[in-house]
Amino acid sequence: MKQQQRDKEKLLKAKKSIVEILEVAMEFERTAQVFYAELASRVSKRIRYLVEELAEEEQGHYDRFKKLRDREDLEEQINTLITLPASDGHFSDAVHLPQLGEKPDDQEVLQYALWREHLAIDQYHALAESTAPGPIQDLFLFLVDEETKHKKELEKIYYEVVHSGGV
Amino acid sequence: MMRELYKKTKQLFPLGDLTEQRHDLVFVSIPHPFLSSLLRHLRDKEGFSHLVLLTAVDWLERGEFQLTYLLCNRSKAWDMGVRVVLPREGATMESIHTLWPTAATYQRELKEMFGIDFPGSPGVNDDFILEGWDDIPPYRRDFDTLKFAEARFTQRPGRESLDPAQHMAKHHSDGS
Amino acid sequence: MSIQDLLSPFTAWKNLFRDPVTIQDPFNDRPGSERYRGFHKNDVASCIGCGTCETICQNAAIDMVVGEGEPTGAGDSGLRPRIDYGRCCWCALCVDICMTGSLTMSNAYTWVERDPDAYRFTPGVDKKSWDNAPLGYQRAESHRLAPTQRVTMGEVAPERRIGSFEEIVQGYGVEQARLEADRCVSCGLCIATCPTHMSIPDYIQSVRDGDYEKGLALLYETNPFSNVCGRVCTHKCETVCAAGHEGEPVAIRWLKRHIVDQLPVEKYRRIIGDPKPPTGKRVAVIGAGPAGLTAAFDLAKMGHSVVVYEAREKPGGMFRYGIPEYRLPYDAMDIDIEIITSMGVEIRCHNRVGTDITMEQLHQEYDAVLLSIGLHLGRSTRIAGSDHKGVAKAVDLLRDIADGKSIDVPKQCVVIGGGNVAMDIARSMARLQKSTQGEIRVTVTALEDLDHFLADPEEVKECGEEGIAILDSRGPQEICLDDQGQIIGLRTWGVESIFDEQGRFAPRYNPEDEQIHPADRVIEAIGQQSDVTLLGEALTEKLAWNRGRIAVDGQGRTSEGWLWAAGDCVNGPDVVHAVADGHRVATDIDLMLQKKR
Amino acid sequence: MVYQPDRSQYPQQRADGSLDIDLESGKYLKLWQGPQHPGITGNMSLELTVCGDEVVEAKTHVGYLHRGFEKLMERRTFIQCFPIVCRICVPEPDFNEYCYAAAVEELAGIQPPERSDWIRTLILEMGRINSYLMFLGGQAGSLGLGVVAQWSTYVRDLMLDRFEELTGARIYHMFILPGGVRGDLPEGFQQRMEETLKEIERTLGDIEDVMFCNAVFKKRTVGLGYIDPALFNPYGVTGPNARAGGVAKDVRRDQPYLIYSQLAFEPIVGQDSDVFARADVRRRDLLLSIDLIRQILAGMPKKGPVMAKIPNVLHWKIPPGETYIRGECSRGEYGYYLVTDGSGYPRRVNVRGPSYTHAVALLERLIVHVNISDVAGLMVSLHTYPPEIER
Repeated sequence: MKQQQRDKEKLLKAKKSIVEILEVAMEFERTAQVFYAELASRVSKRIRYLVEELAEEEQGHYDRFKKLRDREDLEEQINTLITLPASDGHFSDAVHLPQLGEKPDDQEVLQYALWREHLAIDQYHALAESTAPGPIQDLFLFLVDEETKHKKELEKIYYEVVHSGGV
Repeated sequence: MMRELYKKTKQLFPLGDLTEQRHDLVFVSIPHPFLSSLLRHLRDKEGFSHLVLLTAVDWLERGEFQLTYLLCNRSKAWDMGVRVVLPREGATMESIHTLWPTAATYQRELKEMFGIDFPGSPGVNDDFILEGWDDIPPYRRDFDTLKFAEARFTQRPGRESLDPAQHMAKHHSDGS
Repeated sequence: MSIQDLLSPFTAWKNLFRDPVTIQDPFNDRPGSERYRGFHKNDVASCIGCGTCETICQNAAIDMVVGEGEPTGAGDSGLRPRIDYGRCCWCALCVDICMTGSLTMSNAYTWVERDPDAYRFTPGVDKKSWDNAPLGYQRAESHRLAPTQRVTMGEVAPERRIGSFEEIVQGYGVEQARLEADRCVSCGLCIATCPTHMSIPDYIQSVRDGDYEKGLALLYETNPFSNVCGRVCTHKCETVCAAGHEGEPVAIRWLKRHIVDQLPVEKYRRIIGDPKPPTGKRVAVIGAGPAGLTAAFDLAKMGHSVVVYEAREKPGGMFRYGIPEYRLPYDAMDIDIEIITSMGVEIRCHNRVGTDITMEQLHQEYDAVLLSIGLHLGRSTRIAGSDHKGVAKAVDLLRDIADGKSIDVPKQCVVIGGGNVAMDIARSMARLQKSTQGEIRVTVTALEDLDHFLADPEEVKECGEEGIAILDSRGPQEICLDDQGQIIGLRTWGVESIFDEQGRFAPRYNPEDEQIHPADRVIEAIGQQSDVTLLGEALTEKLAWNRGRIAVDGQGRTSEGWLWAAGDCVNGPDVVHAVADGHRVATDIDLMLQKKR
Repeated sequence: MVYQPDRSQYPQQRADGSLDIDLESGKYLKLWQGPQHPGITGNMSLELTVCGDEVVEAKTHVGYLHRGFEKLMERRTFIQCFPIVCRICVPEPDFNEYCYAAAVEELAGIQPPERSDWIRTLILEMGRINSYLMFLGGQAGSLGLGVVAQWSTYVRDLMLDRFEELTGARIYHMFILPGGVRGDLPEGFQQRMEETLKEIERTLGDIEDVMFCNAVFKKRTVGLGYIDPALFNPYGVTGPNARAGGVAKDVRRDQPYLIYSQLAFEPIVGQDSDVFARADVRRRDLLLSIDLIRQILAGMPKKGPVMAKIPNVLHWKIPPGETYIRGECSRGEYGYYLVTDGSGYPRRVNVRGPSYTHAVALLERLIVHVNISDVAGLMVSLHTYPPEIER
């Protein structure tokens, strides 16, 4: 797992153009989608909805980035879409990367997904900081914002599933 | 005080229990044959010269009428309510118009509104309030004013009301 | 008779040149006084359509009609008073009794209209020129036509109760209950909110009348767990009580308990009546909790033969294993269960489906199967160190206490969680500490801030009274261990905010605000799930699911025609909801069994 | 010159005391005065048998306003009776509210707060003023002196303004709830009341000039409608009708209710027991009420509750019992006899209005030998209100 990440980082740093950055991001989402799709068949049917939703979610992200890449007026577009990224490095239950075994349960899957989003945010954020102001930095910030939104959605699900409050 | 008066009077008349409602108001019961002599005694010997009111209470479920004669001793500022119980069926009571002429008015009303007869009371059979009334005496408990009104009058159209709980049950019915 | 008597009357002439005292209307306005009782105004937004105005009106001038465009929400019937001014006598008793204060009067003096029907309208809905009149009659603060304060419930004082598991709430005496029941205005708005739609105003009336047998019969029409619900119901009814708008809501839950308290259990059966003749149909129920036993009770009354499989030592489910004895004494619960078994329900304890008998066997042996297994598996935060043996889950500990097992009482413990289960375990631990070591050292840390606690406010209040420290807005980070691997505490970060602007869960921590709460034991009470392993893989795969829970239709039937599911395992935790669910599935199972006949 | 009727025309008395009147004889005429007649207060009628100008027999007929209030109340909860009772007496409705409330409070064991007693007393005296003002207009009008009614109606209207700002209504105030009163005095009330009282006093001075110091009024009323004090008890005569005959009986002093024991006053008494004396007693009693209102507003505690805690009125049940509450209204003894049976409804309510005795037995007796033109004046002098007879 760690090795894989390091590879990705390298990949991201190497790319310079906006289109290229997006392609790396797309690749990131695509592999995730494949991972969840494959996981879905393994988990209990009870929590399969969760994994399927995650796969769908990643597909959605992928599609979104792809659409962006295919647009002509890309640079302008990035500038208008961007909002102040809410960067948040912490999770509800101080998530540690779980070892997703053969039969992960819902909490493990969610923690994994949260951790992944967290990683993505950190990465894009670091990249944005190391880039001079301009369209490319804007794009990174945009990606940070997108991933933060994803993470927020996941947090909500996590709270509903795990913190059911109790009777 | 009034309790002493009660004790004193009880030696002369078969009074029932004393109900002390206030320091200046008591109620006693007496079998109806002794009523007029008790009232005369109270009026002439005990200073209860003022007949405040005379009215009836219908105890339908017991089959009885209660007559209440409220007397006042104005110099001592005391009141005594004398209760008499009559069988509801064919209720008749001795008239006290000779003690208080104004009692005739009360007795006339009681005849009309409750159907209690006071033979010999002046004008007792004359209509008082209800000229041309042909139903049962209306202040009896078995006279249903609502039924009377519904039979006699029509409701204004367009009125309908919903019960909040039932209305909600209809709207929130979730199959349970 | 003097000369003066002849002359004196002529002094009247002095008024010849006086100005007239009359007011020329309509050229000169003469507004009604500040308190004038003129035409009604109704603030339809705060009106709840409870109909007390209609009830009190001695002229029958008020009708409750559907208020146009007003949404019908919880605690609002959607009806609004329409007033017939052909009958109204402007006594304003409707204003005085109004439970929300929405109904007032304007000082409008005159109104001329050709159409007599115009004088029948719905204030606030039919707009009138005086709707915003600042003057006009309002109920003075000083007088209320119904008491606004609850009759105080007797409770065992904290110093005394902390030493044992004795029940805290003492219950109303007859006179207290009558006074409290007297406060109900019988509007019935609560019925829709109660999941099992208990006839609340009617049973409260039975308290007023002292007719407890009628009260009990009414309770059993909709709820076979009145001893339990009279103590631990989530009482959503009270949140919509009309009396709660300008005072305290009626203590509906305590009145329910009062009814059952007044009758010896020997009388129950005669009041409830006997079951119908046997139908020969057999139903298996998995889990002897509120939903399962309610369904079992209903089905047994309908004449079906019912067997309840219970994995634990005793029946009761979450009632017994989730709620401590000081809130719900076992005796009270046992009364309800005794009545259920007296209807012919057989409860087989120590019988774990999936181990002692399989689902497939049940399917074969019974005409219908109901799954009502509750939520007995505690969730863990899974923070670092949470797998340490000194970290326990609240539900497991509560079960051990209920089963009378000896508990290794910690010197100092930290509870993670802000729900009722967290309070339950904290208070149970406090009691055990008090009786074993004489000193209470329990800390509760919750992610939520106090305003968003999931626990009932009374629970939180009573926790405080019992000397338990409650720290809100603390996010758990790590279970701290010493060199020997012993727990020394819980490390938390302060939570700056827990929900975002849209009210979604999005915790923001402040790592600067770090604390370590010393403890030799940490108890997690953040949530529960149901243990569905008993289904087996094949059935799990066959069943339709809905976001982690078994999917059921409106009547509680699963995608497998022979299997129903009900209670917390389908709906999430709520006692009275489980009871309602039990009724629902029982009705549906009966319908199916009749068709099968 | 005193009017001397021709006694030879008079009917003979039968053995039972009734008169042997043969209408066929042409000596007698039946005459209906009312129910619509300017000399009758309210809807009531007198069936007069006259011989020439002189009444030889009269019968009081009531029922034109009968709404069966006492019966209606048996079908209404205790709070629902509250808006009804005031309708039993239009010009002075507050006695009904007070007596009913006090009876309910007594049987239900509720103690209204002290300040509400002060406000209740204030209201009762305000109502008494209004009732007397109406009487003065009526008494003068019944003898052709129309201007007094115009003046008294004007100042009565000022008092209605005070009622309106205090209670929220002008005629049927519906302010004295069982348990207390519905509200406190409005700001500045005392000052505005003082202005009103001054205007009433000024007007009363005028009325004294044109009515009481008036040769015609005196000629018509002195000696008319004399009530022998010996008749007071047999005929249940109370209030100003008795006080004008020298009987110093006033419930406010004899059996002080509310806060009357804290006010300084003596019953207003007259001597001659005729129409003039009765009117004069009422005029002076009116002045007393003005004084009492001043005493009340000056002596009233400035702070404190005006309403006691009462049970939920929607299902208010009162234990079985019976009581009688009386008060001194402008016309005499007003009282409520309330019987409860433990249910949420009164078992029986009996309203004792002074007109019940004054307008029937007493009037029928006084009217004999009176000239037709004096009938209205005599009747008004008894100050009767028909609704309290027939309820």
